[in-house]
Amino acid sequence: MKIEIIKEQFDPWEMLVDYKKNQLQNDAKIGASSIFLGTMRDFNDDKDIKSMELEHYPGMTEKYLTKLVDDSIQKFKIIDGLVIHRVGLLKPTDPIVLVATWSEHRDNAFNATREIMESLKSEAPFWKKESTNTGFKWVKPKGQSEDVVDES
Amino acid sequence: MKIEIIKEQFDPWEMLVDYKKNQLQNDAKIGASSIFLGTMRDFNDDKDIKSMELEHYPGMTEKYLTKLVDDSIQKFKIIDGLVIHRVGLLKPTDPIVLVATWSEHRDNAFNATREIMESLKSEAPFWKKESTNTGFKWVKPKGQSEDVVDES
Amino acid sequence: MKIYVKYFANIRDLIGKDSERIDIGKGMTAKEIWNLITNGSKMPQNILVAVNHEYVNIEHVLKDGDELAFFPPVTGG
Amino acid sequence: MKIYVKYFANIRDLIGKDSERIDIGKGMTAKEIWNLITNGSKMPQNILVAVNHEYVNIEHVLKDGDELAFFPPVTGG
Repeated sequence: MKIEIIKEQFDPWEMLVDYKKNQLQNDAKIGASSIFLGTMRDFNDDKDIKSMELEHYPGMTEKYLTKLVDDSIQKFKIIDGLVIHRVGLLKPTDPIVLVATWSEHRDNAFNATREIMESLKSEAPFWKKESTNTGFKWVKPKGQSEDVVDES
Repeated sequence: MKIEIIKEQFDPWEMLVDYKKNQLQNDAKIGASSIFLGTMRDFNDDKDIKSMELEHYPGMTEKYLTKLVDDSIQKFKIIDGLVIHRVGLLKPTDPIVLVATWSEHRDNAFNATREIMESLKSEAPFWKKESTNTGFKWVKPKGQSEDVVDES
Repeated sequence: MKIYVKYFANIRDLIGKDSERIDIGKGMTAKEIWNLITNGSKMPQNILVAVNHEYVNIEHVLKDGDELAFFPPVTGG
Repeated sequence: MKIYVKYFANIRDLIGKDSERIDIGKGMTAKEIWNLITNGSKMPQNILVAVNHEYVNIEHVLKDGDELAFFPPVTGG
């Protein structure tokens, strides 16, 4: 298993090849690899995005992702899993997140990669701030209304 | 879009990088890439597999896969899709099939790659013949009973 | 009327050749052609039939010059 | 009793700093600490709270030496 929060631009395929070659055991037991790559788009909600700042909560983010992949290995009976997530200043087309899982049969890897991505999107402590022509703006999750509303 | 039936061992990551670099348009519109890689295991139904012969129906296989990816582009509103499938003599750990789809949002690419794999497994004309210690044997689909039963 | 017939995987092993050109009567179905080729031997369960690279059912009627194929359930991927 | 408090993203902008060490009374909840820090200003909707790197709800009671964090809904991936 590998979890990495990375400050510099990364090459997802190089990292996959490197991990598979140097760390992944039981190669000939693997029948299925399911990989998801999230990359930065140059638009969002019809605005042009120039760049993006990605922040995380050092310590908590790594802990959350480690538990997430650990739980997936148990739940989906996958052989191994990997998550690489970028932080810092990003430009369009930059890789943001790489998730890979390996299993004997395809159903397990497909389901594990999907659930890791869904959990990561909804719970892993990362925050995006986009830079557009009109300035900086914190990204809101999909379907979320404006903040600063009293809930007390 | 790219469909390729390939007779020699292939490097899936090299082919992905090459396709993305040279043929994939609208890079900065892509937010999600969903990739599946099927590789040859050294066991199946508790038997040790030495090697495997993969046969296809030249002409029909390519036509089937082209329509499958074309239909997925429409149905899932993905930006592009690619399928590479190996034929010939394979050894354990060899890549068998690479499926990649690209889309703006993750749901589309996840669903498209999954459906392409499921359709490919159930309908694309490929056949596997395994070589074990006890000789050659045509692989049966999962849950399939013995053949040569009268259905007339 | 002539058609071209192809066999794959264990169906090829069963028939003993990978393809042949045969003469058929007008209006013959894929199933009738199977019986003609095999002298009426049992059709393997779940056999798949394609004409001109498209799946068809065993009652499909062949036309002159068609390419007919018989093969077992697929196992790629 | 002392705890360490961290703020992220737009919550950091709102508070005007990224972290601080504060004195709290025994038995105080995360929500009471928010009120203490902000002089009773409204808690942003959907605010998330973590103690020692685990999610907790706003009624969670803090202990001496805890690391408390306030942040908005996450947007990674």
